[in-house]
Amino acid sequence: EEQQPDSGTEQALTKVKVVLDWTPNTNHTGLYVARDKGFFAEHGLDVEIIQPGQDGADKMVASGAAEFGVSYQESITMARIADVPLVSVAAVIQHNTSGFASPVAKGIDSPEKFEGKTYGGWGAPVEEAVIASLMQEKGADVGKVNMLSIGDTDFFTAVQRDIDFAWIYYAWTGIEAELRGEKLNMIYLTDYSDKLDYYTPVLATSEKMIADKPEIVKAFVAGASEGYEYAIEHPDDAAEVLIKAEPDLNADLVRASQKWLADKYQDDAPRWGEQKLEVWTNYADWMYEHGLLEGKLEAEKAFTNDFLPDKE
Amino acid sequence: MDGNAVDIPVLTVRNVRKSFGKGAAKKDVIADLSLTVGEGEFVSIVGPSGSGKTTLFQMIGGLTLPDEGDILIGGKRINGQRGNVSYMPQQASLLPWRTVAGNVELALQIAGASRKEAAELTSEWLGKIGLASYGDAYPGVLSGGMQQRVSFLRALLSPQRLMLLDEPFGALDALTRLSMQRWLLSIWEANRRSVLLVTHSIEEALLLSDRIIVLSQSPAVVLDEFVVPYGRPRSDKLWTDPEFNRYKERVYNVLQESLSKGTGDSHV
Amino acid sequence: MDGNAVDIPVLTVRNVRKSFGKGAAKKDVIADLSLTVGEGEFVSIVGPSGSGKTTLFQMIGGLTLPDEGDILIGGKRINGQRGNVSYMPQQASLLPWRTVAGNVELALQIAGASRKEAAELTSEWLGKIGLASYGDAYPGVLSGGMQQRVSFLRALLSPQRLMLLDEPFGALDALTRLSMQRWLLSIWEANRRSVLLVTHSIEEALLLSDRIIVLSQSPAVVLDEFVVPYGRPRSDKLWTDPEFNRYKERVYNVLQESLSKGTGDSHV
Amino acid sequence: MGNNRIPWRKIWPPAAVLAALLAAWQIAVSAFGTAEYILPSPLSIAEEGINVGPRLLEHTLATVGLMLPGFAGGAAAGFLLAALIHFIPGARSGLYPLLVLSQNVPVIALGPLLTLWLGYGVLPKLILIWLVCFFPVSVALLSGLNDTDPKLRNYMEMIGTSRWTMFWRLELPHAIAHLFSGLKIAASYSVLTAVVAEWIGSEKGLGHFMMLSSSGFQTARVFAAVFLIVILSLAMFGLVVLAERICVRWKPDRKGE
Amino acid sequence: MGNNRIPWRKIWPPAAVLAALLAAWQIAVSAFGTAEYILPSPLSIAEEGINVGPRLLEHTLATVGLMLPGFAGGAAAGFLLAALIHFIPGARSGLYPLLVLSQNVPVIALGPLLTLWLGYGVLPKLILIWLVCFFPVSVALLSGLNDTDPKLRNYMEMIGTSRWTMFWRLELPHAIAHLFSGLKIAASYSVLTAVVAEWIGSEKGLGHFMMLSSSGFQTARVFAAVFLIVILSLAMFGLVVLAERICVRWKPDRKGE
Ligand SMILES: Nc1ncnc2c1ncn2[C@@H]1O[C@H](COP(=O)(O)OP(=O)(O)OP(=O)(O)O)[C@@H](O)[C@H]1O
Ligand SMILES: Nc1ncnc2c1ncn2[C@@H]1O[C@H](COP(=O)(O)OP(=O)(O)OP(=O)(O)O)[C@@H](O)[C@H]1O
Ligand SMILES: [Mg+2]
Ligand SMILES: [Mg+2]
Repeated sequence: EEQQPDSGTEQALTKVKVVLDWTPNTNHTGLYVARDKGFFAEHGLDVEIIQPGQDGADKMVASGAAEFGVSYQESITMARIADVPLVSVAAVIQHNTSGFASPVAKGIDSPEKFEGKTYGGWGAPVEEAVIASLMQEKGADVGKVNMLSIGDTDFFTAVQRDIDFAWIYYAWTGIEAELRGEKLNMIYLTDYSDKLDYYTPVLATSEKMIADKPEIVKAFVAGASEGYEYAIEHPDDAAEVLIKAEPDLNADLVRASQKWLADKYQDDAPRWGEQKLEVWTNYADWMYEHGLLEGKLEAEKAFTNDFLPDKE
Repeated sequence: MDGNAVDIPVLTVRNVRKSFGKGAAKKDVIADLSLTVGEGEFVSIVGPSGSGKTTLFQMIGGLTLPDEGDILIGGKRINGQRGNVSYMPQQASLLPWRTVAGNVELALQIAGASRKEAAELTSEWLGKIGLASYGDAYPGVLSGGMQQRVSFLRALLSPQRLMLLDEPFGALDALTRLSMQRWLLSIWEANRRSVLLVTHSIEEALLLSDRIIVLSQSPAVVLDEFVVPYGRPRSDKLWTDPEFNRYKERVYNVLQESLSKGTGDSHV
Repeated sequence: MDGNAVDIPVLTVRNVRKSFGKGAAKKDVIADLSLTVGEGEFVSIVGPSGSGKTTLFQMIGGLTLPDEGDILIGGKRINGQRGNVSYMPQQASLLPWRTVAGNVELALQIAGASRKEAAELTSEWLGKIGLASYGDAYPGVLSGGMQQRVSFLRALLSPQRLMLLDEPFGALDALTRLSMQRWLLSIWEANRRSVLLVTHSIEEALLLSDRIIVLSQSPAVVLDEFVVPYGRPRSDKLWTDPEFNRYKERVYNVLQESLSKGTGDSHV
Repeated sequence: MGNNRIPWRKIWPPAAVLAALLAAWQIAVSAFGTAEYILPSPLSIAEEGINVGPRLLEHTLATVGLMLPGFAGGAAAGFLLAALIHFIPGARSGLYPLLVLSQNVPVIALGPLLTLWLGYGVLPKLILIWLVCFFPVSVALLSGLNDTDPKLRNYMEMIGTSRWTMFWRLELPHAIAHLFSGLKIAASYSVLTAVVAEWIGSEKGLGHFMMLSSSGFQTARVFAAVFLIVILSLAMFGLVVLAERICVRWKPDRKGE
Repeated sequence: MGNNRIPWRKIWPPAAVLAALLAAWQIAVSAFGTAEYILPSPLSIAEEGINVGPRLLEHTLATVGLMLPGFAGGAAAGFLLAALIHFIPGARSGLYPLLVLSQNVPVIALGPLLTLWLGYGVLPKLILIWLVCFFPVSVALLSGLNDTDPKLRNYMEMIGTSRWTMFWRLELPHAIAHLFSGLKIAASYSVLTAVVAEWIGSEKGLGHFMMLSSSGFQTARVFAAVFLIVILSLAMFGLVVLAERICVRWKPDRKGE
């Protein structure tokens, strides 16, 4: 909406909304680029990016209050089990970049060192299960980890007090630590378990959208894909687009994060956004085994690659 | 008992009974009370404290229903019906957030006057009772006496057929009280509105009224009706008349007698 | 002017001035007032409404400071100092959330009595004034007259050397008023406490007091001091004495005269 | 008075209104075919509530355990502060704005600080509840203390009542109606505040339960918790009303209501 | 009275207290060497605030634009509701619990519903603010309306005052002190509520700014916004106090305060 592309089709654009999963950050850069560089407009869409309430995007997308949303695999899995008809249409980042971080001084460089330490999280069962899985690999006992709920307090505050390690996205919190010159030990989930290499975040829509307006879904995913590809190729420029759109963001952090993330969006996949069935089944099975799901996921229905643009 | 039997009296209270509370706590306050106030008649009620005079007024005003009996105004039964009387209570009851003039105007407007009429009448009369300069003041800065005078004015100017005055001059100093009585007398004798006055002062009752009704201790009944033998217009130096003390003593003795017969709980 | 010149008077008010407001709105309420109350003396103040009697009491009570002059109790200057008097105000001022007995007890406790003393004294005296059965009732259910009687009791039982009574019987009916006056007289004549009484009733002043101080309209000065010629103990039938009306008329005339000389704004 | 009669007369009208609301809700949800995960019907909420009954009870108890000391502490703090401000000359104008200020430091700024100073125990949560509850109590009490009948004050001053006695015997009883209206507000807020406080980090309690249920798309559970919150709130409110009735016996019966 | 003198006498004590607090804060931060990202010093907050001044101003205006109609609408709704409940016999007992209930539906349950029904516009946010602001106004006004001087009521009834006149001329003026104490509470809450409402999805406003700053670890900016929130709140509070002074001219001057 800021720069209407002169090349764009002149007939009326279709208005659609995309709801973010959290405050704007480098996970969303592709969407901002697609909007502000006119990629969406080229596909006949006028996209409004909406920042979410406390409750995220999922329900709004499922109910049709917004057409698209930013979500993540775990959430869509749970949603589908609860009969909420969400479908993932693209993986924003190919591999899980989250992990357990702690100041190096604490010496937590391997999951077995969690023993006797205090973990600060949200109090969700999935956290304990993930920590347990990692520790299992090293034959350590999750029962010896002290679990504390820290709610919304940020990582840096938490480790000042009571907390030894917490779960972060490296692209954001980890990069911030680099910028501050604070050394972190990072234990990535993917390093210890393939099953935990789930997609986070993803772009989602509802089954109804797919059934009723597949062309709009196609247009949206195509635009987003161009946006993220632009971000992959021009991280510096893409960062500026995001900063311009959301001037209140921490600009230094955005630039550094963008640079770190540029080659993580697509990574080893044949094209940006590609999702694999085994990633969906693996994680759902893992969740089910750990009692985190009340049913079995029909993984084929949870995602689709059908709307991704064909690689030329 | 009733001087104006041919005309319909302005107020008729007929065999009224009233008690408060229920069961064991039940307390008869008024036991079979009848009285009338004729057109243009000035009637006073004298009775001991707690004999139910305020309660009687509340029934006439329609605030409480008598347990038995009727209250008629102009021959129409008005048990429990409001707005038929103008009223001056024991305590001034001026709205503290309205100016003196505003208080008077409000009463007139409630009684049906237009804003303009009310304002004119009020400023005219505030002057007449010597409170012109207090028209824009709030009641809070007035002394108790002045407040009561405003309260009186408010009742006087309202157009209803019956005025109820509940111990209206009790808070005035002796001097102002006398001059107010005199003044009320002169106004009243020129207009002859129907008034029912509760007073604790036998002198005041003698000076102002045509008839004095003496109530007993609660449960109240009419002990005596005393027709005041003075003609009209009356002299305001009535109290220097040697007969006056005799009349006063007579009413006093009626009251005194009833008290010694009563339960005596609330009196020495 | 002062009958007890040798003894130190309980209360001395010396050349007191008081005005309210500032600048153009300044209003002189008391202009050079002096008076004394001797040990065991009963002094009444009579004056028109708004003449500053309540203001004077507030200065004696220490609530406001005089602009000039001194107030002495027992020879000690107490300008602005509180707790030296017991007090009965114009309006009953009972705490609505305390029972009748509780109200009286509180006053005694504030004056220094122990809880037990206060309770005993209170229940004893509530009986004496015929309110025994109301001890546990809340003031809200009492008639205005009863409330005022409780308020009087509260002042009477407090131990301070000077009692200030501000129009104490104004809300009582004629009968109770007379019986209360009589009763007060009998108590007082047995105990001789020092009393300063504001009253609007010249009769009351004559009946009760040793001296009557007549105040002018505000700004108030002492117009006259009238030594009441009746001895003690006094008959309560004083008002039937033919001389009584003469004394009454004399005080009345002093007041009347001053009013016609005054600005006359607040009087007809 | 008839102490036995009042409760029924008082309870059925709101109960009727509530029942009507619930019925309307049930019908509306069926009629419009609203999705379960957005707005479940009262019946399915009840069903789900019963299913997870024992766990819900546990969480409820945890919340109550946070709310009660929170409310009590907040009310006490509000009372003390108001009394203090009332007693110290000039404190009113100096401190009143600080009271207002205290209501305006958002949790997002305060949470981390409290955590830093007090750790992750129960204390920072209690402080958050105190911070919310003390305010209406203080404000209401202060305005009540400032509103004493001048006639009564005049009498008490004349007989030389000490500042302290004045407060206990005159000002406070007079302000009691105001105090209770402040307490009612604080009580109404206390439950929800406890729930919000649980969001800043807690392993149990209704707030925690709602958070997890919501992220698990179990909206019926969220609403079951909402029902419990509402019930707790009404209970707290009722307790305050009861306390008021016990404290304020002297008010004459009103007609009408 | 001296209308010109009062403001100064009223303003300096809280200003002094605030200044003292800020000074203590500055010194404490320097003394303990607290990390900037946890608790920045007042000076660095001010500096950062000036740096992002124009944007901060824009956000502030957006919040004010949400807060003012929110407060006004909430207060009006509170007033109307209280009046309604007061007028309709039996409504008090029937509806009062619903008022309490309305304060206890957490945003987590209500937010999605409002968004679903009303979209992402300004309306759901306004409704949240109304919901918070109407409550203290209603409760305070109701308790005021119920507390009229019986002597005055008796007089008005005796002369046959209509229900309506009774309300406007007696009950409402009497309740005005209560009303304003409710308005003060509502005003104190209105700013923060607007900020919280912005958290349920907004592209501008101080709430949005705080959210982004907080997730970007820019604590000084968060606190700059907190300062603005506090200032706005005090301004709102001051406006209500001013309005009270204008409306309640008849109260006699108090000694002391
Ligand atoms: N609402 C009520 N409930 C219970 N008792 C009442 C009520 N109103 C009045 N009483 C009782 O009724 C009696 C008469 O009271 P009322 O006020 O009518 O007396 P009164 O003659 O006006 O007294 P006074 O001359 O002192 O004004 C008193 O004993 C009082 O306690
Ligand atoms: N705080 C005040 N501010 C301004 N004027 C006042 C104040 N207090 C009293 N006055 C004025 O002082 C005058 C005397 O009032 P005061 O109440 O002392 O009279 P009073 O003699 O007690 O009258 P009453 O006999 O009617 O009770 C009145 O004109 C009153 O308006
Ligand atoms: Mg009466
Ligand atoms: Mg006086």
